[in-house]
Amino acid sequence: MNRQQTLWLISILIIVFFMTFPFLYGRRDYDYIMHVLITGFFYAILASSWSMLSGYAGQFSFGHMAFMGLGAYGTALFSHYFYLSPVPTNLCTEFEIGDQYFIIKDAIGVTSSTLDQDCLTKALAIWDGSVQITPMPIWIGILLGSMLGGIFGLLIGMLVLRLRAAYLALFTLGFSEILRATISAEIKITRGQAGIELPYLFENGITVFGHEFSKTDKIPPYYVMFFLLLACMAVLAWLAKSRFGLFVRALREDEDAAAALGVNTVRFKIMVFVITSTMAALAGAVQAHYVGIITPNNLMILQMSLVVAMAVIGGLENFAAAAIGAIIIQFLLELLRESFVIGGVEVDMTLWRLVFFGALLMITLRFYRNGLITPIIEFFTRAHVASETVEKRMDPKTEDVEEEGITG
Amino acid sequence: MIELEVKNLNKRFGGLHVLKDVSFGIKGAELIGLIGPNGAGKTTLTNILDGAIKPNSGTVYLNGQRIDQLPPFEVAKVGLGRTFQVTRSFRRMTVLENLYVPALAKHVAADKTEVTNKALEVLDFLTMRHLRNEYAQALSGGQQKLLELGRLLMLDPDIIILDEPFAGVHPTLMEIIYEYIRKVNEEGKAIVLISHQMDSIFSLCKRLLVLNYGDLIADGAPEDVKNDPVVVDAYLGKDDDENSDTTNNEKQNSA
Amino acid sequence: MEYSAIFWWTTLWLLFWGVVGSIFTRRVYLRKDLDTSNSILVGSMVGAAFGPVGLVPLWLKTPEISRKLILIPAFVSVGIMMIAFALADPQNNCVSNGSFVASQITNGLIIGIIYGLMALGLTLIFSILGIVSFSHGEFYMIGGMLVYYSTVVWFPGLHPVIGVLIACLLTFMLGAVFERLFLTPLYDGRIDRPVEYGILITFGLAFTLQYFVQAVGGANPVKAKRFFDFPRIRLPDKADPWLIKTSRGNMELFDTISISNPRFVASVISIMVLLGLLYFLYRTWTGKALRAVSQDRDAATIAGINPHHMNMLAFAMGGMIAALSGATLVQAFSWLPQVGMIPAMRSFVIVVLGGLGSLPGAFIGGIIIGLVEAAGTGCVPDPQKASSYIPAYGMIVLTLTLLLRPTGLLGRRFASGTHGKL
Amino acid sequence: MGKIKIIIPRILITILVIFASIQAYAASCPIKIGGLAPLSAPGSVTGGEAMREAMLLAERDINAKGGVLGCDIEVVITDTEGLPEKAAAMMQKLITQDGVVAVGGGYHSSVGVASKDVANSRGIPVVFAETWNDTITGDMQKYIFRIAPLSSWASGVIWKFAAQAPGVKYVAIVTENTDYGIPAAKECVEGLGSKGISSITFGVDIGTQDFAGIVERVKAERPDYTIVLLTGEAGFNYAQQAADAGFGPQDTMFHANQAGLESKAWWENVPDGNLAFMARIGVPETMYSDSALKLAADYKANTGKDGIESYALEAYDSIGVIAQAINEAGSTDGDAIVTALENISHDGVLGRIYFPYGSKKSPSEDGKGSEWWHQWPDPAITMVQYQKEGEPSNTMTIVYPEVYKTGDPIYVD
Repeated sequence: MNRQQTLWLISILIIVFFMTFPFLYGRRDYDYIMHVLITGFFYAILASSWSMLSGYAGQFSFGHMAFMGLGAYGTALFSHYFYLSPVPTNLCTEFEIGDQYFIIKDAIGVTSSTLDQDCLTKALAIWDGSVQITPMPIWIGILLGSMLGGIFGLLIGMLVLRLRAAYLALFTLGFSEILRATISAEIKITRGQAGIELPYLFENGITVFGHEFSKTDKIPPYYVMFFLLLACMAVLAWLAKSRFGLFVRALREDEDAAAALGVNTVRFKIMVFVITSTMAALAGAVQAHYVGIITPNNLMILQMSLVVAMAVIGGLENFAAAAIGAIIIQFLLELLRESFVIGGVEVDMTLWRLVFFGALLMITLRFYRNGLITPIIEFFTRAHVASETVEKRMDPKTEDVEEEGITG
Repeated sequence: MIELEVKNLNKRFGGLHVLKDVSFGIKGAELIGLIGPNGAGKTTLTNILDGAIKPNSGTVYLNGQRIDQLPPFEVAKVGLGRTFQVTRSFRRMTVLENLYVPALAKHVAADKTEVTNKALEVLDFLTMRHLRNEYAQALSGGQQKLLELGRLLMLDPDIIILDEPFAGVHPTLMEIIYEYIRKVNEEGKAIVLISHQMDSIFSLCKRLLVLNYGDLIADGAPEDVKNDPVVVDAYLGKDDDENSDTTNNEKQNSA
Repeated sequence: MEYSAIFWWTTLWLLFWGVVGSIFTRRVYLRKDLDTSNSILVGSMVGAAFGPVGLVPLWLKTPEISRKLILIPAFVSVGIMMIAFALADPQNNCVSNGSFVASQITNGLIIGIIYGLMALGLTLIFSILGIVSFSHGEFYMIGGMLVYYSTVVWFPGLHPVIGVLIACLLTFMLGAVFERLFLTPLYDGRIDRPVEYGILITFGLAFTLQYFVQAVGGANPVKAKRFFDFPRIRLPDKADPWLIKTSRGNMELFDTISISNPRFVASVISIMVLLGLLYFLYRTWTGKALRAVSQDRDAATIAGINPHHMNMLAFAMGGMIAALSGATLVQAFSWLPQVGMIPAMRSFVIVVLGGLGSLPGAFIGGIIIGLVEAAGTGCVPDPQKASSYIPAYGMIVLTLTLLLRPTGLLGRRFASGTHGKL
Repeated sequence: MGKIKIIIPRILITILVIFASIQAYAASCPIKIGGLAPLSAPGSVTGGEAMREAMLLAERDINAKGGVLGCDIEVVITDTEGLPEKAAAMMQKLITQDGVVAVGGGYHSSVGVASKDVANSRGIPVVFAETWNDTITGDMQKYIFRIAPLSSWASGVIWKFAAQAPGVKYVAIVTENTDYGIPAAKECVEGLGSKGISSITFGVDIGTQDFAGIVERVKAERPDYTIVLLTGEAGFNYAQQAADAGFGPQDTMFHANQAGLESKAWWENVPDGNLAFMARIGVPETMYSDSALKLAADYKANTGKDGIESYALEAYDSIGVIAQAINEAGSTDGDAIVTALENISHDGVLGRIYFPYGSKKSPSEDGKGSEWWHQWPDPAITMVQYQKEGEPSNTMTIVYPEVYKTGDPIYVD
């Protein structure tokens, strides 16, 4: 068995482990651990897609969380404002579609229950349970949210074509700040910092293999998020292996040279923006439905720094490493909340864990530039290279062109 | 039949008139030297031919297709390849991947094994086969230069512009590059060689173009050019040091 | 509110012709075989200011682009926006209330000076090291924290100005140590993408510092005492103090403009520091060496300057300047470990607007941003939203700058080193 | 070379061990009760730390009296950061990881709104201590109780006081864009409007630090009375910057957020905060019961503060009422606790706590809105004023309502 196969085996083992985990684990904190893992998968999607954007394509964007937020808010607003009803409310904006009425709820912002109510609540009060309204299927919302992310990815990608490095980072940071400010200011529509509530992923529960799961059960969202992660990883793996991966890495290394060799740098730059921001938006939309609430604080730069740190510690230039790093770090961050005592001094880990995490980030950057996970993966995939080179060099027959006094 | 036609090219940067009505043509697998003092506009000319910057006026036709308004990647597909004055390999990609880029970029439906075989052939020619899976940044400066030439072979263009291929190169390597140029030329490709090393230019080229501060002051056989009083006056008399590249600056200006 | 349509249509009109101008002017200049640098800026400005009336002659005559050609249309566009705004909302304080406008402008100027100083640190770091420090806001936060701790917790009763000096000293050392430990790999080519490394490593520092301060000091809002109280002045006399009237914390000029003490003191300190900095940069050997390195690293090395020392000095000084802004503002704002974020973002905007690496640019940029934010908070008609958009005002300026003139107002065409590339 | 081969399985094993090493929930003792408090920004940390202290004192006092059902109780305090999504996750953690049987505390309204559903769907009773938003009890969830005042009701005190102040014709309201601030501001606007007083509302983000522009705008409106509905450090920032701009508590009638009741933080952050009005929950210290006096003494001794804040009292009672309910229910089952809570009569430090409306009696039977569901109807709300500079909050002058009045308000002209 060679190393490549070992790597495959390990990957399969990891996948099998996560597939069976919900059935193997049975402690009292089951729900919490499942929650941590679901969040871990969510961050893994963000970190791996961000590694495709910044690690592979070299587009250092700090706006990834903004795309996540676009997806989440896209689906949140969709499910918050649109409903189907068999009878007209005569209060809301509504359109007749077939035998149903398409209802658009009016935006009333944040209220206290004694104050104004939206038209639909009023109508429901009048009907007093005699009419059943149907909320929109959430998958449409998730789809729309992802598309919204993709469209903005396209626009931003086109805008930043000429910007490099620091300018790109600043611009995308600015974009996410504008988006955050807009969401928190437009209270009437987005409910501002109060956040907007969403239906759960399986609002009415779901029955799988005869087993009924309620809307708050962790197993269905766990598998949804896990398969989403697998799907994203599959797409990223395919992209990385295909000419797309080759070209975006070439343009990361040297845009002019890549263009001179026939690579349509403009197209690939925009494509990588669109693909990764769609992924981020998709993850955001699903996560929002899982958590049940989305607030503009999710778009804050601190959240972004978490994704950046996860990707860097895992390995920026390998999306799989970034994903694994994200899961492990999310897990450790949650579990290291326990305080401990050293030499009579109590260290409150709820506070210090993030300090250690930041220090780890800096040390990783300084001394393990490829991240902590990438070297392990490279060990399996690239181990033959060094031996090949050495072998050849040892061979006296080959006349190598060895360098002396060559500048380059 | 390879045919490049450059007509009345003009390029200004701010108040600087870098190219003044430059016209010339290439027919068939010629091996041409392009010389001129620092700041003569050689690199600008290369950048315009390659599409990296647009001329203010004038036209460039390659094999009957107008290329002066095309972006670089289209120009590369039409059939013009170039190297850069400073070696620009894709440092954190393997040698093979470096070679895949042009091949896959040019032929959308290229077969991977075919490309690999071709790449290995190229590597054999460059005596670098054993390094195929090394990252380019692990290579020596000279090897990176060879790799850049190898990429051009993979792109398989009709015309190759080599910008200072001999700058700071070790003599052993020089031999390989000589051989490369001759071989590629024999295979039916036109080559434009930009260099400050007159010996190399004179030993390789059958035709010389001389640029002097934007003017194309001579175009002809090396012997004729050598004796042209204008050229002697402008250039051959004194030979400068390595000049500094202005590619980036120029691009900034045009942006 | 019916009239606000005027404002939006005017904005749309300006935007439309601005875009048309920016796209086609460049093409016209290119076709006419002319210098195209700045043609986008000129096109958009002329388009926005005069619409087709301005663009057609511009395209026909294609005059050489001069500063005048940029500035006049720019001011005209701003003027048109102002008039449209005034027409749309005549009741607005920004239109009808002169003393309000004066107060807002004064406030904008004063806070702009402080912003400018902070951004100066960022631009100093950039001009020497070629990296954008994402930990700038945390230095600002630490500066304020140190003043609080030294004057209230560690040595109660210590004069805040000494606290400021302590803060400067400690942050200078922090910056120097960080630079030695983490930024040295930038200089010897061991790193393939130095700009990205710089961003990430300072990002990591910011993260660590912020949570470190929170873990050590807790997250309670703190604040230092006012450095100086205003003396009680009433001029010309007690009965009719129309010229100047002061209370402990407030100064009122001409019965209209009120200036708060902490901001006034902070801006005075900022100006003094700025003058000191200018003296340092232009009159002392070390300062000259710094500038030499920022202009041409290799030449400076040949001239006997050790660029590594200059790197350390620049980063430490840049951090110290940010800390100083924080230290002077801790008397004005409640202080938390998170306070650095907003000023850091603002500094980014300012340095891009002023031109990355340009010292005077940072200062001018600071004042412009100060004024823009004052105008934004002061004039946006809906009081529910005006202040929520504060972070966005600066970001809109940033976006426009990057689109129209990426080098900024006073940016050098090519910042030092290859990685200063846009 | 073989090293890594060993390392990878080891990493996997380590992860497994981490899974396994998390302590399994110990069967019954100690009985765990969750406590929500904002302990890091953007939450209001001052409030959070006070609540934490009070809840830990509650734990101590209850255990000193023999605990609950023969067990000690343990209050597991968790940091909500004042963020709704964090709060939902933390509620999740309390219930599933720590195994709490009920939850007390809670400061920010948005935290209450977001976390109540989690608890309710898992059948864990919650007694919210300081979350004012009406909707928290307004959707009549089975497991949700509240001893804090309703927002509409607390706002009522604020605007009624403003309305009766002399010469008030125009009021400026500065509010945060959250589900505490916006409804409260709306209540005030409507209430003032009903008295023929006009008002203007300024909204700000909770993270805002620099209020100079807004202060100038408020000043330019020339209102007679300013109501500031900003929690945490934003409230301090606004008050001091308004004072610096010549429009603070000493220049106009000024209602500050109750975070100012934390007098040390108030005077440190707002040195010119003299004459500000604040709303305080609970009766004045002179009318404290013995238990409240004892708590206040312990609290002062532990924290070095001059008095105990209302939200600390509420947090203390939220734990106390839960403990009594568990005792009366005779089990830690959520439904049993709810039944006990609906019937409870708890002598807390705030007064006698009971919940008149619930599954036995709908609020609509008394013509009240659904927000009175599981709501303690009695918390006393007073208006207090700092009349001397540097004054501790417990000696603040109570200026409204008449019942509790200890002195006349000083109205700034």
